[in-house]
Amino acid sequence: MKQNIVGLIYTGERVDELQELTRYRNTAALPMVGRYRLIDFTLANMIHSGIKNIGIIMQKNYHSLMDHLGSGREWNLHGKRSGLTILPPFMSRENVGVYDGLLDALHNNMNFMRRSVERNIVVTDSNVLYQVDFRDMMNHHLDNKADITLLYTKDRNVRRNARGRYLQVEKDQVTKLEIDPTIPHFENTYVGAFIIRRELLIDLVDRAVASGQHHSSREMIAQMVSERIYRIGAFECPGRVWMIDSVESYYQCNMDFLNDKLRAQAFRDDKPVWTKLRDEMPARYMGDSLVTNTLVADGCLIEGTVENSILFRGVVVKPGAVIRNSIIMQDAVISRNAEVENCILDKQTTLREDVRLIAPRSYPLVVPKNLTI
Amino acid sequence: MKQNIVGLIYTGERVDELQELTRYRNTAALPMVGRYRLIDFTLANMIHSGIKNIGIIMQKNYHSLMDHLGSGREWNLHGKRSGLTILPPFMSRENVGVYDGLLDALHNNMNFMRRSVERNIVVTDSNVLYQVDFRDMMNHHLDNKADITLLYTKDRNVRRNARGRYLQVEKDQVTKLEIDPTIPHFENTYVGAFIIRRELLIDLVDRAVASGQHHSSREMIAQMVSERIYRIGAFECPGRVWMIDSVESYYQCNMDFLNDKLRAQAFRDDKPVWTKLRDEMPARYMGDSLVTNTLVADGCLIEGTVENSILFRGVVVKPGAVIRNSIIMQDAVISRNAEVENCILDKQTTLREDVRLIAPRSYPLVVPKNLTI
Amino acid sequence: MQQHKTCVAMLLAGGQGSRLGILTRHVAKPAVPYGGKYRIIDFPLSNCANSGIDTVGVLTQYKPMELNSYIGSGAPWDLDISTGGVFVLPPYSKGEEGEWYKGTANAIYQNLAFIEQFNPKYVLILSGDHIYKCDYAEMLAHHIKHEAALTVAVRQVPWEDASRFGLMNTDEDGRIIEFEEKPKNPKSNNASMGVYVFTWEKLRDYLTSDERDPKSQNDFGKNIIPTMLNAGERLVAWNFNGYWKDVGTIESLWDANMDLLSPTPPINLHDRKWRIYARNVGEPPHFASPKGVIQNSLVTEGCEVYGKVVHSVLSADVKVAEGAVVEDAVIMPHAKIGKNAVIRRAIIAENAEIGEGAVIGEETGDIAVVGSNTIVAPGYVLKAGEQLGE
Amino acid sequence: MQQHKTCVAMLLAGGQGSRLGILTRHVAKPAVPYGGKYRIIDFPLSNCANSGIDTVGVLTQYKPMELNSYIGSGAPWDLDISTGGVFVLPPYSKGEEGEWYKGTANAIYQNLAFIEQFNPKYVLILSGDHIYKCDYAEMLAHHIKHEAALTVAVRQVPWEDASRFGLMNTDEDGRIIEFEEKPKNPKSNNASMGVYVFTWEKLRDYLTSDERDPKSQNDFGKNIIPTMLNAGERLVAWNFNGYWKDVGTIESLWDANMDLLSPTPPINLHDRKWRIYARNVGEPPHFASPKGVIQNSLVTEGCEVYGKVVHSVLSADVKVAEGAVVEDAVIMPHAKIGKNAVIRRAIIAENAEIGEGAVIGEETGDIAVVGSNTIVAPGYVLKAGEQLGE
Repeated sequence: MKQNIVGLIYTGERVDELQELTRYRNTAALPMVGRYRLIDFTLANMIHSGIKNIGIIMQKNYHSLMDHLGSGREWNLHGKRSGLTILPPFMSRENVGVYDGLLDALHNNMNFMRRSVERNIVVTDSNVLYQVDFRDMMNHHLDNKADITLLYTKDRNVRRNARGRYLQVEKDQVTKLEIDPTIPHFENTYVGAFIIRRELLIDLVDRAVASGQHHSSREMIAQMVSERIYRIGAFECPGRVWMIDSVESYYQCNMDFLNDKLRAQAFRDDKPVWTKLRDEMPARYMGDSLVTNTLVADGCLIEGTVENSILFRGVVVKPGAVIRNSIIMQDAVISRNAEVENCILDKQTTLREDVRLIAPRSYPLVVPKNLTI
Repeated sequence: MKQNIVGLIYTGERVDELQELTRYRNTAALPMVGRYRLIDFTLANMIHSGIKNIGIIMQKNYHSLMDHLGSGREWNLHGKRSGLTILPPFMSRENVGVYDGLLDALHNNMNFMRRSVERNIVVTDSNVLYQVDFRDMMNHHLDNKADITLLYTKDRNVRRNARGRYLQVEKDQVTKLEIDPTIPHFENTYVGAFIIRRELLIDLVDRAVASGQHHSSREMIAQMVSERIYRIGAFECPGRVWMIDSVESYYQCNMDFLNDKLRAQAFRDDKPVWTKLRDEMPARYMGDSLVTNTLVADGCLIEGTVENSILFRGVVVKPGAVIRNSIIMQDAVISRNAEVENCILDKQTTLREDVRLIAPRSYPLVVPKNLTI
Repeated sequence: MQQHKTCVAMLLAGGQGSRLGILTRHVAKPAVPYGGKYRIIDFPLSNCANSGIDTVGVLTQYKPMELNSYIGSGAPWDLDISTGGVFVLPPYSKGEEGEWYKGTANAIYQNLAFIEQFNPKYVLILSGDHIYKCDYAEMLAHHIKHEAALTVAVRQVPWEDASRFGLMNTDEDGRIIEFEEKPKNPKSNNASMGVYVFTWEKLRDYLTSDERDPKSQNDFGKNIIPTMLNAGERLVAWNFNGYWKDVGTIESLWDANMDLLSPTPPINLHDRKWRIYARNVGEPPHFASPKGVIQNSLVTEGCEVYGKVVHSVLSADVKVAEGAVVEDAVIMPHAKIGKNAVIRRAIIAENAEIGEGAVIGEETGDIAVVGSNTIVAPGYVLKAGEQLGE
Repeated sequence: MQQHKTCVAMLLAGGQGSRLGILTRHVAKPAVPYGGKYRIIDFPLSNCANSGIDTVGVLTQYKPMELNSYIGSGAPWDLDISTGGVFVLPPYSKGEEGEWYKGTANAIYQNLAFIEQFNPKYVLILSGDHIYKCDYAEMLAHHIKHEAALTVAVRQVPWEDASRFGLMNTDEDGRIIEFEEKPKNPKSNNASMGVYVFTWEKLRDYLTSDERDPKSQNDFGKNIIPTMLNAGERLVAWNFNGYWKDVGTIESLWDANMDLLSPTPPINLHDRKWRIYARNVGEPPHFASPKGVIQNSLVTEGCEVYGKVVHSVLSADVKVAEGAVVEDAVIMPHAKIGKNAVIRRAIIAENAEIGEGAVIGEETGDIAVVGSNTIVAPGYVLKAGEQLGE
């Protein structure tokens, strides 16, 4: 029914460790699990929490993300009363701008926050994949009488040395915060999502900008923690959390979806993950195809051997071709007797006949899009 | 039925003479005739010519234009097979760019042109208002065996000294072209729309860029005329043409719509001009309202006197207020006993009680949006 | 995919509305224009949209075409979504033969499978006959809070009118203890609005057993509610205090339009937090000509006024020619009023054309009506209370 | 607003399709699944979208609910536009009483007012029973070029089968000179596909006069076409050469699915210039498990294959458990095949659940069918040609 939370997704993370994968797209637009983009999972979290008014703060390289989201129709976010609002970087006669972190982005999109009518706002990053019901988080926030509530996880999988934000949590309250520690001291990793009263966020951003903290929200939250004026709640994210911040973590996250249990957690019958449609026919298995432990999207044509891999929509695997432990994106073609192992082939790549492209498992190789090898 | 023309609208014109009206919006997004934006008339021309695949090249200040166009639903341009494609300025790690004229814009949007399947393309500017059936122009183009056909008008209303492009037309063929002449020598003004085979345009843009003509399409067309390799057709635009390139021409164009005949030309029952909807109630006339020779959009509440004016949606005219010869944009409020004459009030302006704002007819005054006087 | 909707709305739009005379000869009552740019059905549909109810079945069997075209994809009401939306549901053939809707309850019964597919917790029953703004979400919250099997929306009517309504007699907690259909000696003045929230299982069970009763008229008011009361189910009343107008007669439809012209209209259609949505026809702003006069009126986009319009409602694309006078009238979309014609206390339906100098209606007396697509000859006189139409 | 459509399509989707047995017990024939992710009606609707026809009336009276839900706002086929779109049109009540559609021509006749509002030049009549890709724009161009009153799409059938069809005997210019319904001694092998382009005025006139003839069966083939021929109207044939499959029987539906599994399928569904659109259910990619085997099959998103699938079509969200064997079978959406079950030469309908070790169908013989929502007990044996269902 009528909701009291508006969503705001920040897509400005810049992750150089993703190499060629984010050369022409931002992290939110990363192709995931055969037919999705990373942002689809964030949108699914919001939609299934009843959030119907969602703003998306765009940054550099947002063409593919805009193309993906289109009118918001596939997510039923195309209404007049609510829906998806694309917030492109603000450019005027004065400002040819790119945001300098979340705080700056929030400040430049105050209009969206002001125009919204919902009492609360959930602000998320877009480079993390997880499942949460923000209504549970909201209830926790209210019961806990918090001013702001941060989402965190104990999943050790997302811990990084010298990177990330770590929380000391005592009685559902954040008491200390560490940013990019050499070695994290706290077991709780901030997942990049918080809930707050909308008016309070507007006020905080206004004040933070006025006092010159233009860089990011990190300082804003860090300062809130240190000032001890506000009650900063903490809500634990149920289930697995994936932080997509390098080629390795991108590869591992996708591969994890070959696990029945983790897949069942992410794709529930009552909580579908929507994405842009392509109207492809079902996948075709022809000739001597041999496919095991693999996710296959519609539109694929498989005549070769595939194992432990993920095939996006429209991939063609010719007779004699072999794919192992690889991620093959949309419309890639693996020609006769070609072999690929431990690779990530971006969209529309072509592997010529008999070509072998084999990388070590520990260091998956990325082939940029449109390339023919 | 199935069409063979794709449309491309360039919204990059920069017109300083429009002053405050284009400070936060581009020319294409100028509010027109009570409920439209300038681009609605260009879109109507295309839609009623059966064009269903339309790209819009965005430039600086395109927030309001994107907000206006939304998903394209109001124009029935929200389909999967065709519809509206927003082409924002290309920004990548290398390029934080604003286009340097139409040619540059076309070059940076080659992908859109290449991906289209239609045989022909019509490319238009967005700062001209006229009615044309591009199918007629297309037939003329084919009958004339032209390589490219330019739309022109003999309407003297659009002639400017030291500005514009003027054509010498002989036997439906452009034989000479003048750009920004001190005094135009030819009676035909180029209206900013041409039809060409899509593949030929791609080829021409490629070659023009390769030879370093990066500035605009003017040179491309000028060179085509002078080279005499291509047959350059000319098609005369029927009816009135308005060039919106200054506050005066903006004001005059709007005022012209108070004329029954010109209005009937623009708004035909079988060719509606679509625009973004606001779901306002009908206009209300209350108390001692006195309204003559005025266009009034839905959502207005009129208790005062209005003559020779245009009221956009949601304008409030309080008792005793007087509006003459003015354009009052969306949600402006004219308080009790205030008086306004020969003015253009931008969105959400408020005139306080008893305030008088009177400009000479020859020099209409622009009040920027959100201002309270 | 398994769906779970909190609440599905079923809108009973079936009535011919014969008391509206020639106005419903070509369209179903819910498709009748009102207030310049609306149709009656815009009110329940917009209420649904504004209440967060995104799945609506519209039950209809009389002249569904115009309604079908008007509703279209449901986009004007944000009801064009893949997980729900708006569906026009006529009676359909089951195997060898079909049957028309017998009563309000039977109409819902015949569409139980439609509701079932959304697996809702609650079902909201609406009718398409009234002008009102109502937050169904509040009513639903009331239903949930009171753990009711059925919640009936009621409004207080003047005691002297009470005997014309179905009355819900409640105890002090708002629980319904008795239902009286048009009693001679009313015990309360809580009139049912015909708006119900049912807990889905209860609705399904009672409809199914009602259907097995050959004596039942399959009507909510006459059968379902009394049966549930007798069975001891928890029925509660929910009080609605806003503007509510049945527009089932020529007089009341005209009245409801005139209500909008008062200095402080009893229903605010300018409320930007509760917009009433309507299908838009893409007309330019209306034109008040140099010699035209418009006073105390609603005028919709697309109109052109060269004559005099006083205390009237002009719908989209109405033309009032020079010398014509329109007073205390409701002019529906695309109607044309010829030169020097005089329209008073009248309703002119869609696409009607009034010839030069014709006189429709009188200053006093009953409302005169010209039906849709009717061409009235120049100089024709239609007296108060008369109807003219194809 | 005055509308002018070049062409409006009317899709006759009314048939129960009783020869499809239990497959159409709960859904109308056009809503029957085909080819893994389609329903039969996706083909005419996608053909319309790809041919540039944006206004489609779907005439139905049998089990319209599933069809109604499936079509929804029309968005999957780009048919959710405000100037046209797709409308489900059941028979409706006219005043006091209504009537069901008596024949194909009567179904269109009852919806003349629907067509009228779009003011088209031509009307395309389609049926919802066939799998084919067809550019109706070409057929329409043929109609216009030949200034025909009616153009009939025909395809050449083998001479030995010709007597089973309605045949169009033409002169050398393609003008129809005679129509024979299932003649014993066919003079041509041009079989009518039941796809017609009418010039709108002609259609309206002949339907209206046909309706006045009490002896008429109100059928296009039996009444309208012969009458027009007798009246000397210009009727022309338009040759269609592509794949065209009537899926009116269990056998032909199974055949049409198997056609997709040949190395070079006679119908290309991977054609990106002529996509067949379908409502998408939002399933993840299908999972080929470490021990599963899939050969020569179509597998749709949402499937999970732990058993063996050979030469079969698996629709969305089908689960094949360990040890199960699926061969030469069509498995419709959401069906579950239990452990060690064996499915051969069978159609398993939507949501069916096959228990452990059950054996459905045989290596040879007629197709076995399990109806929708049917739960088959473990170990159950269903022989070739048998049907099991609710």
